Amino acid sequence: MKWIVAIIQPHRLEAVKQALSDVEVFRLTVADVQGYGRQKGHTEYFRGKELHVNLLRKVRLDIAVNEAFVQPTIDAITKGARSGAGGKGQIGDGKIFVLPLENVVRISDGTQGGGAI
Amino acid sequence: MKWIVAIIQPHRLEAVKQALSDVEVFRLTVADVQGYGRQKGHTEYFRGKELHVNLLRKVRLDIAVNEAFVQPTIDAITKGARSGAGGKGQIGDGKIFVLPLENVVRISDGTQGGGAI
Amino acid sequence: MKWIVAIIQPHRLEAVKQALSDVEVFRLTVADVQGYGRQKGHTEYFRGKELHVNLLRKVRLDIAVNEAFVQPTIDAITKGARSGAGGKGQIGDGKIFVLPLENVVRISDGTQGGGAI
Amino acid sequence: MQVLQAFAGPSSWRGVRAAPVVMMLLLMMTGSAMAQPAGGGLAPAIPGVATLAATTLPTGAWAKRAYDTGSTAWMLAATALVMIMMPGLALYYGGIVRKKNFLATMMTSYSALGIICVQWFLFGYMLAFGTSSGWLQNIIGWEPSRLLMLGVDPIHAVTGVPGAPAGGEFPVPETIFNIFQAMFAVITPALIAGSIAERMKFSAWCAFIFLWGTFVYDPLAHFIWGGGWLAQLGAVDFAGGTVVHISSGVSGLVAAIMIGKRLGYPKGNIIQPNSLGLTLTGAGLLWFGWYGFNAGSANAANGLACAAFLNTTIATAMAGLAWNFAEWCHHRRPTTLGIASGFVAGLVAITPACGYVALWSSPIIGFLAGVVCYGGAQLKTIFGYDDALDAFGVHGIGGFLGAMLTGVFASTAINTTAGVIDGNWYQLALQFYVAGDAVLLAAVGTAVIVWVLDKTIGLRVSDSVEIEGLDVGIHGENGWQVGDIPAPSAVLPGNAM
Amino acid sequence: MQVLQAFAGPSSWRGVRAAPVVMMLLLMMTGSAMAQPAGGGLAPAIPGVATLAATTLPTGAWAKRAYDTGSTAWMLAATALVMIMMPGLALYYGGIVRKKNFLATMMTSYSALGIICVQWFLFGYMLAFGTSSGWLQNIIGWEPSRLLMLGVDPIHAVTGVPGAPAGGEFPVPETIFNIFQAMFAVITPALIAGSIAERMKFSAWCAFIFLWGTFVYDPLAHFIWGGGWLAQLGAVDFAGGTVVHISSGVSGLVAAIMIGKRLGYPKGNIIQPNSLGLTLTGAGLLWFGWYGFNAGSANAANGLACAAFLNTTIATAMAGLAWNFAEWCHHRRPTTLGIASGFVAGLVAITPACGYVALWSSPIIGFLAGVVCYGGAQLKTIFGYDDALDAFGVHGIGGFLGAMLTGVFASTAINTTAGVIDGNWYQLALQFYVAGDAVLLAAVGTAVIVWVLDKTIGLRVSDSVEIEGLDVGIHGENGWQVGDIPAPSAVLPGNAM
Amino acid sequence: MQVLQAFAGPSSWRGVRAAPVVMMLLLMMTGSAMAQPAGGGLAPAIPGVATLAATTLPTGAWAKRAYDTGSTAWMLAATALVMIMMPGLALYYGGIVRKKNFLATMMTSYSALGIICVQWFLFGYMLAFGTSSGWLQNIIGWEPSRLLMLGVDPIHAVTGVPGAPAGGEFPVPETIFNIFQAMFAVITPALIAGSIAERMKFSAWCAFIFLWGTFVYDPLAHFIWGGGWLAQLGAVDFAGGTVVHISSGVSGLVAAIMIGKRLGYPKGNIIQPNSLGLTLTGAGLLWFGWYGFNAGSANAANGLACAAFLNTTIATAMAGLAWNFAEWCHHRRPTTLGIASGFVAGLVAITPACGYVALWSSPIIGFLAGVVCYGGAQLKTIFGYDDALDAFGVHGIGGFLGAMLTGVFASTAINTTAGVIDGNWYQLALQFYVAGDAVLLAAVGTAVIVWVLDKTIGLRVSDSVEIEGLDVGIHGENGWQVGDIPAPSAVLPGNAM
Ligand SMILES: Nc1ncnc2c1ncn2[C@@H]1O[C@H](COP(=O)(O)OP(=O)(O)O)[C@@H](O)[C@H]1O
Ligand SMILES: Nc1ncnc2c1ncn2[C@@H]1O[C@H](COP(=O)(O)OP(=O)(O)O)[C@@H](O)[C@H]1O
Ligand SMILES: Nc1ncnc2c1ncn2[C@@H]1O[C@H](COP(=O)(O)OP(=O)(O)O)[C@@H](O)[C@H]1O
Repeated sequence: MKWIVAIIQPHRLEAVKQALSDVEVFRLTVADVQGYGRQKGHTEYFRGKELHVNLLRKVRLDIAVNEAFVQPTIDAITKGARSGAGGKGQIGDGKIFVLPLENVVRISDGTQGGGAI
Repeated sequence: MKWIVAIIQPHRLEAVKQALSDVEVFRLTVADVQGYGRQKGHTEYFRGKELHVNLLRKVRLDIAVNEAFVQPTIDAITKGARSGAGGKGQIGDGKIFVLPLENVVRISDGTQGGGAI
Repeated sequence: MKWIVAIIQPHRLEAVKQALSDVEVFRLTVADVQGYGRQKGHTEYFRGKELHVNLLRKVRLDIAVNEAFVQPTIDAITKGARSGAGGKGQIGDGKIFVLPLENVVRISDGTQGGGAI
Repeated sequence: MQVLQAFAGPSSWRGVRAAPVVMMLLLMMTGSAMAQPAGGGLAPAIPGVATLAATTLPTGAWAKRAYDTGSTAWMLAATALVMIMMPGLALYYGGIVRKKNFLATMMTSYSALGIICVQWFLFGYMLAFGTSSGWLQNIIGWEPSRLLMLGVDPIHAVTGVPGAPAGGEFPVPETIFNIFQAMFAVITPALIAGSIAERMKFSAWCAFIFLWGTFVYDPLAHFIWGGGWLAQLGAVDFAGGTVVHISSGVSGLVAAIMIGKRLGYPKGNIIQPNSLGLTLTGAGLLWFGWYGFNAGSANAANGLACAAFLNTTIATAMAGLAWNFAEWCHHRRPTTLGIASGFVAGLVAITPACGYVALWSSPIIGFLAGVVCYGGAQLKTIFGYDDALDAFGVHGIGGFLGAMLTGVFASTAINTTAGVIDGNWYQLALQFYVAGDAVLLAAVGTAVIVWVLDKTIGLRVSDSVEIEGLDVGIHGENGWQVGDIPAPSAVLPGNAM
Repeated sequence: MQVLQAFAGPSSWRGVRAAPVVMMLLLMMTGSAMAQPAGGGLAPAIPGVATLAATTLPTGAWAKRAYDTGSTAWMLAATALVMIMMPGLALYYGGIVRKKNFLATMMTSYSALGIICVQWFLFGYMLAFGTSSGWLQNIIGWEPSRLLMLGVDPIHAVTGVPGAPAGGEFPVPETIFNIFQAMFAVITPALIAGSIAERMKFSAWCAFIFLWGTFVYDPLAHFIWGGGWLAQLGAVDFAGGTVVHISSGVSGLVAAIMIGKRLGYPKGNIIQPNSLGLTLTGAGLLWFGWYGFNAGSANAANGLACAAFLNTTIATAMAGLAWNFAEWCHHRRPTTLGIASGFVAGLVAITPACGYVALWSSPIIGFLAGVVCYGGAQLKTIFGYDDALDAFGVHGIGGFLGAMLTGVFASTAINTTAGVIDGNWYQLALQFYVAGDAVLLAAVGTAVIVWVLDKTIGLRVSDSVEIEGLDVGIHGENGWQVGDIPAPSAVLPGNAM
Repeated sequence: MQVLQAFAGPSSWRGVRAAPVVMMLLLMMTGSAMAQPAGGGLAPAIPGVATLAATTLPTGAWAKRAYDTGSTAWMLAATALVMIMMPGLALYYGGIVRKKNFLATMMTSYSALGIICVQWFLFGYMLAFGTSSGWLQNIIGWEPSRLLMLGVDPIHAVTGVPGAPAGGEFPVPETIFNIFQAMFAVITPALIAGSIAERMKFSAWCAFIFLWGTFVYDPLAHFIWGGGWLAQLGAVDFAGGTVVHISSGVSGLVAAIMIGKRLGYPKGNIIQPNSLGLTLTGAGLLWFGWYGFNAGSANAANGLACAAFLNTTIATAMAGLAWNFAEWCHHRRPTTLGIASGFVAGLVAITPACGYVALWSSPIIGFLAGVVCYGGAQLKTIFGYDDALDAFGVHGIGGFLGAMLTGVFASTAINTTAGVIDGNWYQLALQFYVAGDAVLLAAVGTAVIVWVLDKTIGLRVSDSVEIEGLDVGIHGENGWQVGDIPAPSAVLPGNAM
């Protein structure tokens, strides 16, 4: 089992969710995060004073999947998260991280392991 | 050492915290998240327009524990997080994920490893 | 590759970011979290009623690094996050957790592995 | 000033001739000694004490008269000011509750605006301020020409409107008096929401305020302001300490006890104001609007309105400081919710007093209000009921305190009523008697209404709605979306799998 | 009361002598049968129907007269009340949009305050309320003494100000009439922002409201309130159902269609009000300020103002309930946005009516407004345009409904115009005719202005700004920072690497 | 209109006979050339220049007179409007600061409401507007009958109140004049909070405003409005450009420098407005309330009030545009905070001018205010002090600018004072002289008070409180809880382990 963390652009969440549904990944956890990366920030102003904002609003997905779903999940996220015209990726579209996952427990009925994902 | 991630119902946080205290797990990190899962969402309305909200408010716990505490921690979370009458679980009560943890460093004094948890 | 999670005091974020820049770690993800730990909380009041608040505001950093950067990253965070006078640590300054990381995919161009970090 | 004629006419009607059941209850409460003078003997016993009754005409003669544009201008503005108290109250209450009940709590005020204004149009105005024939006038207004406002003169001032205490010299059109009073009828039940916040069904709430307005507020307003039997006794209530605050506070207490505590109270994490800044803003709007409430209750742009305005300001300011002082003594933290709560407590306590008491007494009233209501807010912890936002602790206690202090500090230097400081101890007794009657009426009325609703449509939301929050559970809405996670699309199918 | 002289003077100017292109369009729309009486024959045909025109003096004589301090007091307060509608509108609209466009949406109201007040100073007041010589008076004001307010009497009331309908008896200084009307000129284009929210360029918005105020609002205000040709026909619009709400609502519809839908609409996750509590607060401020708008349109602290105040209150309250009722029928959830939207719908519909209709009709008007505007808000889903915040659905539909119902319920018991209930069906036809003209003028005017802007500075923000949000993308600001992550420092270099 | 008698009585008292220390300082500053006419020779030298002094009666005769209900209506409303400026200011300031100091910043305004109203009751009113015998009248009011308001007539208008500039024709009761002025005394120190935000101890703040109100505001108000020595010179300040804005702005600067910069300023991430939308709303409420401030300063519902209202509107609107224009030139982003700041700058600058200057000059004053105050906000970056929310940059600079422009644009077409445009250059010199005196008084007074507080209770919160935030650290409260993590329970033991 793997624990997939994806950092994506907030406005791509819906497309990513759709793409994941297409590969039958329906369960995931979403969080508000902010990221520093290659993407250029923007400038804000306060009564004439400039603030260079490089900490950018992102959405983080945490998805626990069984091995067979790892690649489809990565592909689906990649597909959904690219923000350029014609499905081209752009700087700032984010990253996918794959971590090992040792166990899963479903709280409601206590089921453990792959079946609980 | 393990890194335990639990996604629970927000209103169970207090009971989970209590149950964890009972097994002497006092340190943890909490975050606001939202989740898609089996649980049915609710419907919101905007001037007659329906919005099916399936992304549900959850609380995420991250807990680093030494091996001996893994099972007690899981059991405590399970006990505290079940929302049904008489401690029965219900759909949406969430999940517990166990990841391997390689090292811990306490920033204040630099202590490393199990002792720093 | 490692997945480093650091829980720090919110007001140290800037110094940590600076210290990480100094060791050429520029990319990271930041999130609002709250933590229970050794640190004493504070008391809030509502019309004479006391509330002991022990769930404290913290900032979480998630940083994916290649092996060579693990120790410099930990050292930089430690240096930046200590809040006492003269770089002394104080209770509540937080912790650093190191998890194994198996793969990274950069969404924009599909690059995988260490090069994508 | 087009003052065509002063209020005049035979006020031959004196004694309380009828004795309905509710009066018997009231008499039981106060005992025969007190009831005796109330029956007719008291007022003449105090020379120089003109009462509300003196300016009312229970004979039902409504005659047109010219109005004064200055007073009309002020009453137009004052009525708008009272209206803004509802959005103010919504913010004040809404900011204190948990995020998940933010909108539902605000909705209690907004729905009161909708429901009670319509009820007022239908028959509320008639019940409170209509005239009735004979003994019925003691109890309630019953005058078909005020039903559906069909006979309300849309343009002119009229004589014969009971309850326009200072309207004699500079009168205003009936329509603006009408709507000014409508806003009082709205805010009173809206205040009760503070006691039952975060757990009452919206349908039950709507039914409750409709019934409560009809069976508690309208009669009480008629008793005291509309030429009813309490007005005959000589008790004074300038802007509604008894009619508005005692009645709503006590009703809140009864309703809170009957509906039960919020899940987890008092042990759970119930107290999490989502936005105290909005609560402070709401308190600010309340203070602002309260000028219309208090100074507008002079019903004219006259010197009395100005005195009421000054008294309101000083008492309110002092009460905010006093609350902060009390909590500083208690736990060394002067809170922002504290100063806001103190302001509201001061406004409540000065409400009945502002048009009667000497200027120098307003900071004393304010100080007592701040300290006593701070104590009032601790009662629920001691006695274990869940008056969620302290409607009883602040409005009930503060209103009672204000009614008493009016009896103490009323001064003939400012109005026609003498209080204890002028040597008239009877006034204090009267104030106590009338306040007690209001307590009784509010408590009994509320208990009956709540009991009926409990047996019919039910009072409380389900546990799951209470846990999820009333905003989503009842109204299908979400109060705050200030994070960056986009809300899910309305159209994506299958997400719930 | 210093009423020196009633409005008097020869109203010899009757027919509409000029026939500019726009009038031909208008005539085409209504057909010759309707146009006939409009040309001059209708007004005399209805005895007892005094019209707006009767109180205007197109002859350009401005003479000083003493003012009434009561009316002046009310108009000072009323103008301040209308001003607070802009912050109210900003909250109302700002709370509904997505977090990322919160400030930009509020900015549409605040920029209208800035731009239109200055335009009004420069020439807007002259265009709308200046007098012109001869036939030009039908179309527009052209009176150099009102340019840059150079000839405006700073202190006195003056005769000869067209469009002070009830000002005869208790007049006010010209300056306050002037600024009262300025606020109307401000809020009307600000309402349009609801239709084009979340996607229009700020520069285009600024240019749009300046041009729209000049070429649509000022002429329309002149036609109906400033002694222009529509005023001659006898149609009535107490506080701006046609001038303000039909014009803004229809213009919003046209602009929304021309500018196109928001990215992702209607499938995407577009609907995420960031703070409905602020929207409710905005609605409360709108109601509050609307008292100045409606009761202030009596231009005096008179009985008519009080009647308008009462009608406004009852209709608004009922409309909130009606909207909740409609959605309860539809999907069983009485929402808080629903009651707020209903309140606004009621305010819109009662606006033209409040000074003309019998008191008993106000809840009927309110009920219809709530239900019909709820339906109006569904139209965009049916027809597929993106009227983001329902400026057309509520203001356009509600304004039209109100104009019609004014024709139905106008009663000589309250003012000089008879409606259908008084047996005068012509009034309804007239109301329809004038409303239709306003629709046409607004639609054509908006279409031309939007088209020009599209070809010159461009209408829409870039896709990337729309995705990022207009707050950061246009204004370089961020609406909410209520989390705990500290904003990055302005000085750290190299973070962007 | 019940005008019984015009202000009359011997104004025999002319020269400034006393020469206390502070006056010597003032004379040093301005030089003897300027001081000469100030001593008595100037006023007669300019024909047609009636001054504030002319309408004041330093003889201490308070006689009852009838009041005008229209003016009373307006002053009731105006006073309420000024009161709402405090919640407005709280939002305006509170929205700009970091989330962790949101409530503490709002608290600076609310505590001023509490503390200064009480101080005003105790002796503030007497100090500012009481009369004194002989030369003391130049310096301060000292009239025991105004102590504790014991001798204030609760109902009637009275002659002999110094500083009711336009009250002659349509007077109002003393009580409402009293409270109207109280609100000015409240807002002035509250403005200073902008300079010392996010770091001052609450106890020190409370002591500061009490002392500052007593030793700086009350004397200054007496000098200029209460019949004191500056009033004798003929300088004019309609609604408080000098008394309110110069004094608070300069005091803010001095206090900011003495208290030192916020931790991390200017390099750290200090600038993170938690809710600019609330700041915009606060600016809207300020504008709204400022109508009471400016138009209310006519002390009557007269034409002058209306002219002041118009001038206020146009100048404010233009100043918002001008600020946006300035920042557009600077960095191509018209911000929402910018338009709001510009509005406030315009309001500040038009404050002293609005009742004196020709209508056409108001947009010029507004434009200059917007541009100059934008520049003023840059000064702190250049000179390196930490005027956190630009109280000096906007109020100090804007107030000074307004005082000067009043001297330039004052026109006898609107009031009795001639300015440069009427050929009277002396007026400008006078304005400069008086503004300079106010600068000096405010600077010295603030420096002394701040120094004393620093040596006694201390000025600044500890570093750890500053880092944690003042909301939790001082008030034990949390401003925003709009996330979903439930707050911890008050009862769970042992969590902190
Ligand atoms: N090494 C990393 N560790 C943690 N988060 C990262 C890392 N690299 C990127 N991220 C996250 O991914 C986001 C996008 O990265 P960025 O470099 O801007 O674009 P791209 O993914 O196209 O290279 C960042 O804002 C940050 O939140
Ligand atoms: N595979 C998964 N990966 C990440 N988060 C998950 C996963 N499965 C469940 N979750 C989280 O757990 C929450 C509860 O899951 P849900 O399926 O609704 O109930 P249950 O846990 O009873 O099956 C979800 O809302 C989601 O946040
Ligand atoms: N075992 C743990 N698992 C998860 N989070 C932890 C753990 N221990 C500490 N934390 C996080 O680190 C924060 C700081 O810890 P604390 O014990 O207060 O200080 P210190 O790090 O100096 O021991 C906590 O608030 C919590 O968020």
